[in-house]
Order: sequence, then structure tokens, then C-alpha cells
Amino acid sequence: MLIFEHSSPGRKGAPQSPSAEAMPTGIPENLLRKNSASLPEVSELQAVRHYTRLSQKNFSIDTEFYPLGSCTMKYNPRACNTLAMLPGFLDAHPLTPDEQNQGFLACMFDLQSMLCEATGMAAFSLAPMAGAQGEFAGVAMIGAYHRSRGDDARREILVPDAAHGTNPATAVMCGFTVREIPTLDNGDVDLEALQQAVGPQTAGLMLTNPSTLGVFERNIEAIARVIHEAGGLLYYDGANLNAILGKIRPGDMGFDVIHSNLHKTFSTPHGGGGPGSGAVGVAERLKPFLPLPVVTKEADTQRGESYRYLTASDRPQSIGRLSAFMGNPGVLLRAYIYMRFLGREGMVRVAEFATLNANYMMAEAKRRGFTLAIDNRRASHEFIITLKNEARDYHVSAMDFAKRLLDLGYHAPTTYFPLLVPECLLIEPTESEAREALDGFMDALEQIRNEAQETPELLHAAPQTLPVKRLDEVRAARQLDLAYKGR
Amino acid sequence: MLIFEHSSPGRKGAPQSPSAEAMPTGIPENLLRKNSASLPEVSELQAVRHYTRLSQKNFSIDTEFYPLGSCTMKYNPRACNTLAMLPGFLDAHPLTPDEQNQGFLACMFDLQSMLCEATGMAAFSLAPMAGAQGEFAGVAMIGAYHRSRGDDARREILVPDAAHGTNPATAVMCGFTVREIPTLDNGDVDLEALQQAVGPQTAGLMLTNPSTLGVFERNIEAIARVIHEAGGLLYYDGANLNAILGKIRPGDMGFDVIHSNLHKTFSTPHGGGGPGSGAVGVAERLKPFLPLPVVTKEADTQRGESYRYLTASDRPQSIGRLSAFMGNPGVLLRAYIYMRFLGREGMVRVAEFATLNANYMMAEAKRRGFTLAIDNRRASHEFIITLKNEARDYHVSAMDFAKRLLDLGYHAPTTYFPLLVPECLLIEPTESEAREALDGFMDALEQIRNEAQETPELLHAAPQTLPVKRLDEVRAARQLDLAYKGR
Amino acid sequence: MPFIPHTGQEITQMLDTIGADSIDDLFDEIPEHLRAAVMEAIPQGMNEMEVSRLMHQRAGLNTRALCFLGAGSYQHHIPAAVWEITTRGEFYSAYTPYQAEASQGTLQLTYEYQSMMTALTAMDVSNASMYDGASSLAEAILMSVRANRKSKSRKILIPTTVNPVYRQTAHTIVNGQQIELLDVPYDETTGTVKLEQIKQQCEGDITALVLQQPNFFGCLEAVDEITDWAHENNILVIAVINPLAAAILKPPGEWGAEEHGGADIACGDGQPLGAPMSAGGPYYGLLCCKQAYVRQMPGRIVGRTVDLDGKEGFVLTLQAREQHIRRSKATSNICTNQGLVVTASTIHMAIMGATGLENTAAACLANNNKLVECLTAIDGVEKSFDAAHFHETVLRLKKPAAEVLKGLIQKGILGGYDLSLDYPELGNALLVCTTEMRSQDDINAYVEAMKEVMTRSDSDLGLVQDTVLC
Amino acid sequence: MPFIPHTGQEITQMLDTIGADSIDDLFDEIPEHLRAAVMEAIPQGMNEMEVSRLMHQRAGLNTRALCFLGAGSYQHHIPAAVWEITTRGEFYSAYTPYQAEASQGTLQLTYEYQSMMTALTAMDVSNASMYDGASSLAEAILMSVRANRKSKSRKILIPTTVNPVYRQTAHTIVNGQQIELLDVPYDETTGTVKLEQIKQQCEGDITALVLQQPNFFGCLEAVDEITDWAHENNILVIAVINPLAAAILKPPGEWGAEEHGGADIACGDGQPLGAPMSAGGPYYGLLCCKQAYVRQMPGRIVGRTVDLDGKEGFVLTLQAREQHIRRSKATSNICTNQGLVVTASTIHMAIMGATGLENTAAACLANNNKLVECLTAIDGVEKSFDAAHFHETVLRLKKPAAEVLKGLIQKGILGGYDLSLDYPELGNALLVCTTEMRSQDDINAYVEAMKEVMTRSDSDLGLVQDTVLC
Ligand SMILES: Cc1ncc(COP(=O)(O)O)c(C=O)c1O
Ligand SMILES: Cc1ncc(COP(=O)(O)O)c(C=O)c1O
Repeated sequence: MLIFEHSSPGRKGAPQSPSAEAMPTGIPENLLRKNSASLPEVSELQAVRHYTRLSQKNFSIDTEFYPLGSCTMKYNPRACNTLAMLPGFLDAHPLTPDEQNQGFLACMFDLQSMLCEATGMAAFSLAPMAGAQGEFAGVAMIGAYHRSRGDDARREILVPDAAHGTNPATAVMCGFTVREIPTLDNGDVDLEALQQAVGPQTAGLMLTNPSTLGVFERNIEAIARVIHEAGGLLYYDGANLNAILGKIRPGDMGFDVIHSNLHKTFSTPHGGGGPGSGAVGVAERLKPFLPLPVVTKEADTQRGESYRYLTASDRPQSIGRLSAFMGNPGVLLRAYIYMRFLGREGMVRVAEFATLNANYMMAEAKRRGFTLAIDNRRASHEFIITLKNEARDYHVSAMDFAKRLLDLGYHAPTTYFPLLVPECLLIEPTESEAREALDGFMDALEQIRNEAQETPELLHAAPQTLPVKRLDEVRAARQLDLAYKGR
Repeated sequence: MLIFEHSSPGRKGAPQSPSAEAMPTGIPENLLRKNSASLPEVSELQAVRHYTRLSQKNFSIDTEFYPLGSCTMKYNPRACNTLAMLPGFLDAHPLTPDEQNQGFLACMFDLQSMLCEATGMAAFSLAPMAGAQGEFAGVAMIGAYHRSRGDDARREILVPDAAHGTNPATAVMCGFTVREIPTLDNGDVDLEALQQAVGPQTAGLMLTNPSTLGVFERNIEAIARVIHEAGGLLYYDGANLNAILGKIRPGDMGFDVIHSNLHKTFSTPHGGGGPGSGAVGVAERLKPFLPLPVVTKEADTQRGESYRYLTASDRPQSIGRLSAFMGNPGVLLRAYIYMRFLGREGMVRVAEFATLNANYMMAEAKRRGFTLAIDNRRASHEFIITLKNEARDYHVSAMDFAKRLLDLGYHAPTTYFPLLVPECLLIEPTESEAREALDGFMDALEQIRNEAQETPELLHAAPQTLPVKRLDEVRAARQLDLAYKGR
Repeated sequence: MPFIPHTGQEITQMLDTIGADSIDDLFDEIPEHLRAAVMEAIPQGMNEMEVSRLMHQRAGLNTRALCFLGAGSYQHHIPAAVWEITTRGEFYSAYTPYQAEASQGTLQLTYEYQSMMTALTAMDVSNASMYDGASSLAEAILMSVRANRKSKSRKILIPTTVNPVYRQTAHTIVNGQQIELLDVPYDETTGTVKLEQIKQQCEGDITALVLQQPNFFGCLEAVDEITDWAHENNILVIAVINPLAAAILKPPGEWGAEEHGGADIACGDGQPLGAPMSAGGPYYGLLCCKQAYVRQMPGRIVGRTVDLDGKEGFVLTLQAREQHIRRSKATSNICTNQGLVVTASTIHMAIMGATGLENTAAACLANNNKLVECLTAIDGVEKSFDAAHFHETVLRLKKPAAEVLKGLIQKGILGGYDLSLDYPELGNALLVCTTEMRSQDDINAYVEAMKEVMTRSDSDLGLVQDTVLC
Repeated sequence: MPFIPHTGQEITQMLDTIGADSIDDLFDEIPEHLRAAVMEAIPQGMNEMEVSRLMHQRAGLNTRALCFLGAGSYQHHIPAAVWEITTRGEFYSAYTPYQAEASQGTLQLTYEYQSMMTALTAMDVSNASMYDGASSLAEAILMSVRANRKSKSRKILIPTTVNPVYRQTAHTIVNGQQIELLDVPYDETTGTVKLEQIKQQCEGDITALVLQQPNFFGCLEAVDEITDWAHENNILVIAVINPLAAAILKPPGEWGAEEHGGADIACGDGQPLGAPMSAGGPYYGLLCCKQAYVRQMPGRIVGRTVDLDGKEGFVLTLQAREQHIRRSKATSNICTNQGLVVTASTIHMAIMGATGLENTAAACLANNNKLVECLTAIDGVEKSFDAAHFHETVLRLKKPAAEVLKGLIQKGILGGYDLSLDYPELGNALLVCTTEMRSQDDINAYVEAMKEVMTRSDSDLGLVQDTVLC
């Protein structure tokens, strides 16, 4: 039932409403609303009950193992939420004068510094509100850099075919054209194809390393050389740093600009779709172009250190603002708190145990006879199973496997991404899962393969134990019903 | 699965633990623990996931209509929780000097005053930690009062047979003997039997009005006269004031002492069993005996009004303390906040709409052909259906009805209480439920009666849709398994 | 080890299964000389007790002054139930609802959000959110360029009464795509845009026109007249709204003559509907449009459908617009949105209902009238504009706003937004805001403080500069 | 109307169904002359915004000083997850689990609690909680009288090292039942009870003996020796424990010779395991006993059983002990207990684990040693007792404790518990406590403040009386 269907005309959540004021005069009639908006009219109890029950219809990290590749569904410590929601932060107006906002600014400055150290970049801006906006900022800076040098011909961005969809979409949004670079069967970028692709039109290359295929790009130094020699810049899609934190730094690999999804590696919650943060870091030469705001620390003779926002006059070459205020401070605070929990030792351990868990599951998958997309390599924080054999032999799809997993109490891995691998499951366990969860998942996968052989209809009809059975997506797109207008 | 079964030896929730200190010397070896307690060894994520999932196995007000008679399952406003958990309250040590504790004491003083006004009593103590302890305090005061007057022969407490089990249990705990008074078919106390029962041995009568039969005791003035003329005192079991708030006050009916369950009428949550508060109020003559602590207000010349705890030296005749500190302050704060929400108008409305909902459901029950335990009377905040006919005709019990209701998404009413009515359901909707919920429940009840006739096995096998089917209580009591000791 | 459950024994067993000797072996594909050194600049880890102490200290450093500052972020009452439910693990720690059957909670809620937002704006379609109001305007502009097939110019008219940071953000984001943003000046007596001024600015083919209601000065624009003119000239209208104000003001879907169907696209920031000010976010961008433009919409959209048994259910739909399907041809690069804030906002709207929002909006307005009346009774304080307004008003002061604000903050009052940088032509201008949260006592405190600041000489101001604030 | 969903139309329809003209008619069985007047002394209702403002003001009036006060309530770190999960609606707003199938969450959790508590105490059985530590002791005494079939005296020995408010509460509660509570004095050098002193007090038949470990002075009693003696004399042993200390101290189930099976009953306050100090509650009383006494146990108990399909499940069991079944013959009148605090405490124990609790207990103790060492270096401060202790210590001061505490609170320090009222024989005695929450900085702050207070003359103290506190 929809919340609208609990509605009764005239019912109100009285304790929440200021007492009715006479509508002030002075507003011309034609600027006023004629009819009340048809929002639901429910009591507070009805709303609480409805949304509490709705929440129970979700899978989530707090309730299920959620090995969704490229998404890093790790534990979101509750303390990060509690502490980020202290009244001193929640009640802070974004335009509060810096002197009254020192506690928050100190956190932001520290966060910038820790991100620089963790990635080997010279400076960070926390402005981007998600990975895609971080990419936007990064690519826009690449554009601004070339322009600032009068190098206006560089209108092409190179993107490997395994890349996340946001990479090409971003490049286009920034006004570039996109050229795809193929990937070899072993998961490395096709270096020859890359060499042929670069030229005076090359603005840069967007790369994820480890790639979305779950392997480390072994030729990274050669790639960096090719791009830099062609006059391009190297962009690191660091949506996911879980695989390398404390082990190798993008700056040391030769990247000029990077974004990092704090809502993945740094454990801010995904919230059913967002919000996130795509903090963006740069090498020294791109620093002037960083998006605003950026926080700086100043030694103030009177009261010791103090912090302030840099403005456009401090950074005249900045690509500008990406949001009305400061990105997503609540997300940034959660990431900051998480990083203080981890500290330098804890960060290395993230990479170590995320990698251990992925390699363990990959070994188990192999042992149990599943086909790996890329064999005989180390997994990074994730790895890929291809179910092409099962699809061929039993007429079941990766999607069927995914839906059946739901029935068994596991969230499905990422399916059909990266696009190169047929019938694939991209599996990312993260470091915060215990071995029992990994084993339980592999048992489930094995059980499903047996079912695929013996009772494939079980897979086709899955899920059976959830609030709804398989949903008709085609109908949803054909007979658009995007808002309730009464029954 | 039990939390213990997620355990792995040596696993820890590291972020929660201070770093290991060397066990300080100086404690003799024989006073130290030899083996670590076998608590579960799980990660924070495992604990969060386990208890989040467990919670989902409960019915609750926040998820279901819960018309449990005599329990007053009304909406527990979330703000009461949020505001009672402000750090200024949570971090207050109970022995904080009064001067540093003025905010909390002011709330407690106001709460005492509001309870006096709402019940018509002269003074209140907030010390009792639940209804039963409120009863204990009340009956102990009755004893202390008689003793203070040298009236030592009064060793008997009268209790109507419809009374809640805590009434007789309390009287015995206070050292009294109990005599039961019968109830007439129309729900009123048998006045003649009462007259015959009273005498110089009578310490007092414990009465609930409206009674647990859901009707108002019409002879209350006569009853008061009988008891008072016999030299006894009149105790009001005001566990539930929902039916009369702002309509009639126990003090005005002639009661000398009353307890009120703040976790019912004043909406503090039941928390799966507690905590509660059984604040106790008295007429003037019992004031010296009130349990401590009690908060008083003093006009302080220097800083205006101030509040302090009364001590034993202020109240030498007090029956004493019932707990180490101040009862259950967190519960008291929630009740206080709720009462400030309601205000005087809101309190009257509680009684009005609780009564409207109960009478509406009773009328609906009658219309749908159910048998009422007491017909042709007004319901108070609750009423009783007896399923004795259905039991006779279809061989189904009130318990079967209750379990089947769970399948249909409704918490069952109270069953088999009061003990006088065979196969009964005691139904209390409370004022915070919308009419749709009441109708939905009555539809379910009607559906079940039809099923009882046509497919009684559906009832016997209920519930089917919950985490477990009907549980074996006999086995639980015979083969006691009260703690996990490994599998 | 923080948040890592592995015991020593488990590690050994897992490495055995993998066939590796140590965890470090798992990184042997990384060139040795590239390995990172210890990250000295990152402090050591802390336990929760220590982190908690640190964050309480930091939060305590933020001064909590009485807030009369608005300018795009507003302090409203939020029912306690809103964030208690929103932060339930099942909402908080779920991913984007790609597995629909296991995400009906988030999906149904989002559908309800879309329904509420279209009801509030009187628009046909809402998406599931953009990042914030400013970036939402930028996407609305990009969308208008795709949607207006009759226009080739890629020229957009933006009055300077639109929030300056929104205009800056739009510039950053549309910059790469050869889109021209043309400023339109405002009328100096009304504080609103006059149609004549727009016409003057408008040479030939224009793709879209942006109109903010209430505008950045808090003033109400003549939305009907301007919308009609735009539509008559094949110009799309992009409304920028405050969704709380929309509870009492004419919603964008009803701007102008009925036959044109109102504004074409509506955007704005959802913050006033359940998001705390929180130093600037997370908020969310609302984005609505006419049915005809739904395939040009960026971001996620939830649709209602049925399952195998014909039972109602919800899915992400029209995904072919999005980057994960369409890649370089997507309507936008947006992927992660502001889902959790939308969750809060949906619950907020459900609990408040239309009546609650209307009463809140009316209380904001009434409070602003009270405040402005008292302030303008002070010598040296007067209103800048005479147009009708919502809950913000521009005041002209006899002293520089920056100086006045410094004086006020010393009395624990966040007095408003200094307009002198963005609008130097207005002189010493201050934008003051009141929400329903400002009680009569609060207003009195502001008025008293302002009296003192306005009568104090400049040297007094300097003297008290370092007093501890409340 | 607060929290009432009825619309005017619904009210009319419902009254129609009932056949009444007005809501007031529904009260027509109440004698007219008894009807209540308007409750003038109760203020008018408020909306949530107003209530919230009021409660923030009130909470703000409470001074938040650095806490070195214990005496039965202790400030410990509680993981954020604990109360976030505990206050989930499904736990928070559920009733007592009478409908077992619809309450498996609460029931299984309670079974896990019982399992953890028996593990911690090394006792056989735990109930599902009593109100608090003090009332739990009272019930333990009543229980011992029922359980000790060999004794007829109803005499209970209670050393004065047992928390004074626990002893007072026990008096109030057992008062009506002809039970005699006999004080046992303590040794003035050790601060503990000596077996000889007990023997002196003990004439003839004794039902039970109470022993608190650590005792009210923080000192450790000779539990083995005393337990053995009691058992040899057919006296039941009632242990009063701090369950956090039990993580490192010998648990009551192991007191004395193995063949006696340890203490017979263990009680105490669960507050140190996950309940905030909260001005005194809600906490919960833990109550455990030997298997033999389970049918004398008051309060609820959860048992594990199976359902119709043989699947594991949980129910309330042995209900025949309780008032709702046995009425006047019940083991106690208790009905509502402290379930939600038990919920928090269970989650707390699960997250902390034995290691976490051990480290916490050790940190408390180490901090107390640090503090006491520094304080006793000050002239006029010395230790009163020489027995081993946990996290509290009694100090003898050269000035009255009340005066010293006044001085300390002016420096934002809650310095401890003044023992002079309860134990006048100890002179100027102060009980100081440190938990793991007290950092080195906190300890230094206390020491500095104490130095100043001890060197200050009395008239200085008077002077600063009204200074604003931190
Ligand atoms: C590799 C990669 N790049 C970019 C993104 C986009 O990040 P966001 O969703 O925060 O915009 C993602 C997130 O799914 C990703 O996995
Ligand atoms: C009528 C009546 N009296 C007394 C009580 C006992 O109250 P408590 O459970 O708070 O001890 C109850 C609660 O169930 C009750 O309904």
C-alpha cells in the first residue's frame, strides 16, 4: 500500500505543525497557490509505521552480506553516523563566518591532508558530491590546464572499454570526444592500441587501477609514459581505493588527477543510492584549477592555527563551484571519522583484508569448478566469475543466479558489468566480512549451480521469498507510471 | 542462529576496546578470574547484523496494530525518545549535586505537579519503577499509615476477583493477607459481598476503575463509603488512566492512594517488557509516607526558584527507598515530554478518543455477531469479546483466534484475562489508531470466525507466516534450556 | 584491527586455500619500487571512545548562534521521527536499488517521493534527485537544450535575481558544451525582473529562461506574465523554487496560461523539506519536468509495475537514459544521487502533510514581517525593495553589512547575508531570513542587538572584537 | 489534536455506528457531579518544535562536569551501535513477549542475555532482569528465604560494606515479611569484612549472607573464605557484583570451594554494561542463581524450545512463578521489568566481547591507580584502606569532603562521593572513581584542582561560590 492510500481528508500530524497563521496579506492573489498540494494526510503513527515497514523490505549491509562488485559494501560504523550528526555540525549554517566554524573546517582540512597522503597527490578538493562529479571536476581541470597553456586542440579523452559508464559520460559532459581503448584477455590495457590512439588531440586517459576486471594494471608505468609523452594527462578513477590503500599510491604511479569515492573506500553509507562524495586530488601543476571550496590552514598570531575557505580571489584559475556550498559535508564528516578510526595502520589493513577476502573467494570459486573471467592472476579487492558455460548448458542466466541468491539470503553480486565479460558476476566481499559469510555465499552459489542442472525452473522463478517476485521491467518502461495520481 | 554461533575464537570488536593494559598487580591471585567469560566473539558488523535482523522478528506498535487489552499500546512519539536522550540528561550522574542538576529536577517537579492535577491527589512520588512497584509503595503506605496510628490489627487487603495479578501478589509482598471480592455479571463489584467482608481487620481495598472488564464502576461512591467507614483506605490501580484522563479524577472519587503506569497512559515505550514507571500519588494524610526521592521546589532568594531532592530527614515517616537512585528517570522524562505535548486539552482528548475507538470497535463486534462479555454498557478504553460459543461450536480456542490474527498482520488482543470471562479477548485500541486499523482488525476477526467454521485447521495450525510456527511451551518448561552452553 | 573480523587462524587457513604464504604475496603484481611507504602524515588509529571525544570537541568549537541567515540554506523544524527512520540500517546501508526485488523499500519510497514532488510542484514527472539545487539548475539547463528542438541557439537567459552560487555552478557545469548564459538585470525598486528588461536582453533565438521564485532577494517574481511571454516565443521556462514556499505559492506547473501547461522544468533544493543545514549538505536537488521531456531527464526514475503474479512492485526505469547503459550518450554522467536525503524528505512530507507545510510557510512569512517591521523602525535600517516577498528581505543599512554582522555575531546572532560582494550596486545591503523556528524572543533579541550595533561607534566595535561568544 | 488521527467526518460516522450523539455521551455512566473540571494547573499543549526548544533548555541547565563520581553509577563508553539498534521501533515499541511467535526478536535476545549473564557470573540461571541493583538485592533476599529450606530464622547478615542505598532499599522491600537484616561491621584498616566479625554477629540459625564484590569502598572482599564458612553453616551466599568487574574478578559462581558450587544467588546492577548514567536510570537488576533455586526465581525467564515443525524457538517459561498466573502465591509481584535496557546491554556485551570488557575493567583500575597515586601525593590527602581495590578508592582528607567537592565542582569536576553521612566514623572521607573514560588529561585536571582546593583557605572557597561553571 502507498502512503497515499493511508490518507484521509483532513487528517494531520498536528504536533509537527506551527499553529495556522492567517496567510499574510501583501502577496498578490495570482502568485498564491489555489489548491493544497495533494500530499498524503496521515498521522505521525501511520507515517512511522508505513516507513518502518517499508524499510524492512530492503536488503542492506546491516542485514545481509552484499558482495556487490565495484560498490564496496563494507560495514558503515554506526559511530560515524552518530558523531557526524552532533548538533554542532547539523545546526551549522553553510555561510557561518569561518571564525565560528573552526571545528568543522579543522575536520575538512585534516581530511584533505589525509587524502593527499593516502593517494600521493599534492592537493585535494572535497567539493564533488559523488564519483561522477569528481570525474567531472577532474576532466574539467584537464581541459582547463590545456587551455591555460593555449593547447586548444586536445579535445579527445581516451577510455578503456572496461571503464565504468560514468567515465565516457563525463568526458562528453565536459565537451570532449571519447575514444575507447581495448583490453587484453589478461586484463591489461592493450598497450599497442593505446600507442596508436594517442596524439596531439589527446587531452588525457581515464584509467581505473586495479581495473573493473579486478586485476592490477601491470603496465601502468608504460601507460603513464605513453600518455605524458603525447602531452596528455593521466586521470585515475579511484572510485574504489580499497584494493591499494597504503600499498601503492596513484600519485606514485604517475597519475595527475584522481577522484575517490568516499562512500566506498571510506565507508560512508550508500543510503539506497546516495549521497556520496567524489573528492578530487591533483598533482602540483593542476592545483590552481581545483574546484572550490577548498579549506586552508593559516597560522594566526593571535589564536594559533585557524582555518578558512579559499575563495575565487585566492584561486582565480579554479574551474569554479560544483554546488551551492561545500559538497556534502555530512558525508565528508563520516569519512573523516572513519579515517580517524583506521589511522595509518588501519588503512593498510583495509587493502590487505579486502584483497585476502577476494582472493580467498576466487580460490574457492575455482576449487568449486566455477569459471573465472581472468585466470592465473591475483584478484584485487574483487574478481569475476563468468557463467557462460552454465548459461549454455542449462539455459540459465547470470541474472537467474542473482535472483536465486536473493532467495538464499545473499545480495547478488554486480551482474553484466564490466560489459566485456559474458554472463558475469563481479564479486567484491570487502574486508569487513567474516570468513563464514564468504563460505556461506560460495555454498549458495554451488547449490544454485546444482539447481541449475536439476531444477532450472527454480532459478527462472526466483526470487520466491521476497516481498515481490520477479518484476516486469519492460512494462515499467512501456507503460510509464512514475507518480501516484489516485487509483 | 544465536549470536554465540557467529563466534570465532579470538575475534574482537577492536574499535570498542581500550588497548590492553597489563593487569595491575596488587590483586591477590585468588580474587582474579581464571578463564575469560565465554561471551560471543564477533565483529561489530556481525553484532549489528544479528540484532538488526532479530529486531525484525518482533511485532511492535511501529509496525503493527497492537490492541492488547490492559496494556495501552499507543504511539510512542519518537521525539520523546530523542529529547529524553539529550546528552545533558544521559550524562548526568544520579548523585550530581542538586545545583548542577536543575534542568532535570525541574522536569521531575513539573511532572509530579501535573500528575497531581490530573489525578486529584495531593502529592506524588516518581520513585516506583513499574506498576507493581507503585502498588507496593501504595500498599506499604497503607500499612505504615495504620501502624502510625497504632491500628495494628488491619492485616487484610481486599481485592476484586477481576483484579490484575499484581494486586494480590503485592498485598502479600507487603505482608498482608488477601480476600477476594466477587464481581457481578454487569461488571460492577458485588457491593453486598463487600459490605460483609469489611471489618476492623480491613487495611484497604485495591480497585481498578474502569475495571479490567472494561466498564466503569458505577457504585464507586458507595464503595468508598463502605471502606472508609470501616476504617480502611482506598487504593486505585491506575495502571491505566487512558479511559478517564480529564474526565474524572481518582482523588475526586474518594481514593486515598493511586499508582499510574506512565508506560501506558503517558506513552513511554514498553521496550519488549520494560522499563516502566509506576508513579504513586496520595491524599494529604498519606503524604508523610511517600517513598523517596521526591523533588521539591524552593524559592531561593539569590537565583529565583530552585529544586532539590527531599531526603530522609525531610520525610522521617517515609516508607523509604525503592531503588538505588530515582526510579527510572529516562522513562519519567519521556512521560514528561509527552505530557507537555498533550497539555490539558490533549489529555482530555486521550480519554475521549480512546473511549470512542473502543466503543466503535465494540459496536462493530456486536454488529458482526460477536458475543460481548458485558452487554448493554459503555465500553471504557477497552472491551471484551468472549468466544465461548465459537469454542463450543467449532472447537477453536481464543488462543487459536489470537495466533491466526498474527498471520493476518495484527497483534492479538490480551487472551484469557480477566480470568472470569471464558475464552476472552480483551481489546484496547487506544486513541492513536486510525479508523482504518480498527476496521481492518474487525474484518480479520470476522474472516477468522468464518475460517473457524469452514477450515478450523487453519486456526489450529496458525501462525504460518511468522519466523516460527506455534511453539511448544510444555517442552520449554519440562526440558529447561535457559542458557546456551554450546551445541 | 578496526572493522576487520579475521582471526590469526582464519588468515592462515585462507592463505592456505589461496596458496599464498602471506598477505603481502597477494600484492606481488605491483612493481616493488612503486610500493607505498608508511603514511606518516596520517595519525594513528583511535578507538571509538577516543574518536568520540575528538568529534565532540570539534563540534563544540562550532559556535551555535541564533540563525537569521538563509541565502539558500534554512533552519527548519524536522520531526524527530524523520531521521530516526531514515538512519535505520535497512535504508542507511543499502545500495542503489539495482536488485529491485530486494529493494522494494527504497524503490516504493522513491516512487512516493516522485508522487509528492509532482503534487507539490504540479509538474508531471519528478526524478529521484540530483546532487543539490545548484547542480540541479545546471542539469535543467542542459536538459532544456536537449528538449527544445525548436531552438538552435543554446542561449539561456538568467536573471541576476537567481541565487549567485547557483549561477556560478551552472557556469562551471555547462561550460564545456558551448552554452551561453545571458544575465538579465533586475528592477531596482521592486527587486524583481521586469518583462521589458528580459525583452531587451533577448535577441533572436533563445533556448530557455530561468526564473527563481521566490528569488534570491526573497522577492516574488511575476511568474505568469514572464512564463506566457516565454512560451509565446518558444522559450522553455526553467523554474527554480523553494519547495516549502511552493506549499503556499503558485506551483511552477501552474505558471502562466493553462494551455501552455506551466513551467517546462522545475528545479531547486530540497533542503527546506527535512534536511538539516549541516554546514552545507547533504541536501538534494529536485528536478521535475513535463511528461514530454521525460526521456531527456537526467538521473534515476522509479516506475510502478507488476511482478510475475501481477502484484504491484517498483523498479528503476528508463535506464537507457543513464550512463551505466548509454555511456557516452547518456543524458548525464550522474550515478550516485542523494537517496538518503530524499528518504528523509519523503518521510518529512508525509508527516507534515500539506497543512503542516502551509502552516510552516505562513509562519516563516509572518515572522519575517515581524522582524522587518521592528528592524526598519531602527534608525539607519530600511527595506531595499517593495515587491511582495516570502521569508527573506533585503535591508539597506547605514553601515557596511560586514561590520554590522560582526557586531551581531558577538551577541550570538547570525544576522544574515552580506550582499555587497555579489551585488555591489545595492550598497550596504543585508539579506535577513526568518523561519518558523524564530520565536518572538529570538526576534526581540535580534532587534535589541541591531539597535545597539547601529548606535555604537566604529571604535566600540573594534574593542570588543575578541569577546567570547555565546 | 496531538497523536489523534480522527477527522471530523470519521468521528461522526463512528458515533453513528455506536449510536451516540457525542463523544461526551460515551461517559454517561460517570456520575455528573464527579466529572473533572478543566485541569488549570497543567499547561497548554505544545508542538514538537516548542517541546524540543524547552527540553534543550532544560538539558542545557544540567552542568556537565568531569565525572569522578561512582558509588553505584558509572560513566562508561557505550558503542554507538548499542542504542541505535536498541531504539529501533521493533524493540522499542513492542510489549512483553506474551505472543511468542510474534516476539522472537525480543525472546531470542533475552535468551542470549541470560546466556551471557550466566557466562559472566558463572552461575547456572539468569532471569530476564529486575528493576535495578538495589531492588534486585531485595528480591535476592526474599528468594533466599524461600530457597533455604534448612533455615527458619529469616535472619540475613549484611556487611555495612554493601552499598548503603542497596541496604535501605532492601529494608523497605523486605520490611513487611518479618525478615531481619543484621549489620556486620567492617575492618577499619582494610575496608573489608573479616570472617571473625561475621562470626561474632552470627548467633544460631542464619538464612543468608550478603557479600558485595567489589564492595562499596571499591575494596575486594575475601570472597572464598567467607563463602566457604557460610556454606559450612548452611547459610546461603548472596553475591552483589559489578558485572564489568566480573570480567576480571573471580565470578560469584566460583567463590569458595568447588564442591559448594559458588555463591547461591548473584545480583547487581547491569548499568556498567551499556546503560548511560542518565540521572539514575533506567538501569537493570541482574539476578542469577543455582539451578536448584530456579523455581524460587522472581521475574521472567526465557526458555529455548521448538515449534510444530521442530524448529528452534523461544518462549517465556516457568510462568507459574509469576503474578499473572499464581497471583497471591507468586514469587514476586514484578511484571514489567527493564527489558529495553537488557536489550542494550546484550548488544553491548556482544560487541565488546570478553576481551573488550576485560580491557575496559583493566583500564578503569589502572586509571584509579594513577589518580590515587597523584592525589595522595598532595598534602592532606591519604588512602583510608589498604585492601586491594577495583576502580574506586576511599581517601581521607584534611578538610570536610563536602567543602572539597564544592571547590572541585567550581572547576568543573565532580570529585566523588562524600562518605561522611553514611560512614561518620571515617571522618572526612571521599570515594573517588575512575572509569576507562578518564584520560590522562582528565586525571591531571582533577589533581591540579585538588591541589588548589586543598591549599586554599576556607574563606576563599566562600568567595567564588557563584562563579559560572564549565
Ligand atoms: C569505477 C567507478 N567509477 C565511477 C563511479 C561513479 O561514482 P558515483 O556513483 O559516486 O558517481 C563508480 C560507482 O559506481 C565506480 O564504481
Ligand atoms: C491493571 C494493571 N495493574 C497493574 C499492572 C502492573 O504494572 P507493571 O507491569 O508496570 O508492573 C498492569 C500492567 O500490566 C495492569 O494492567
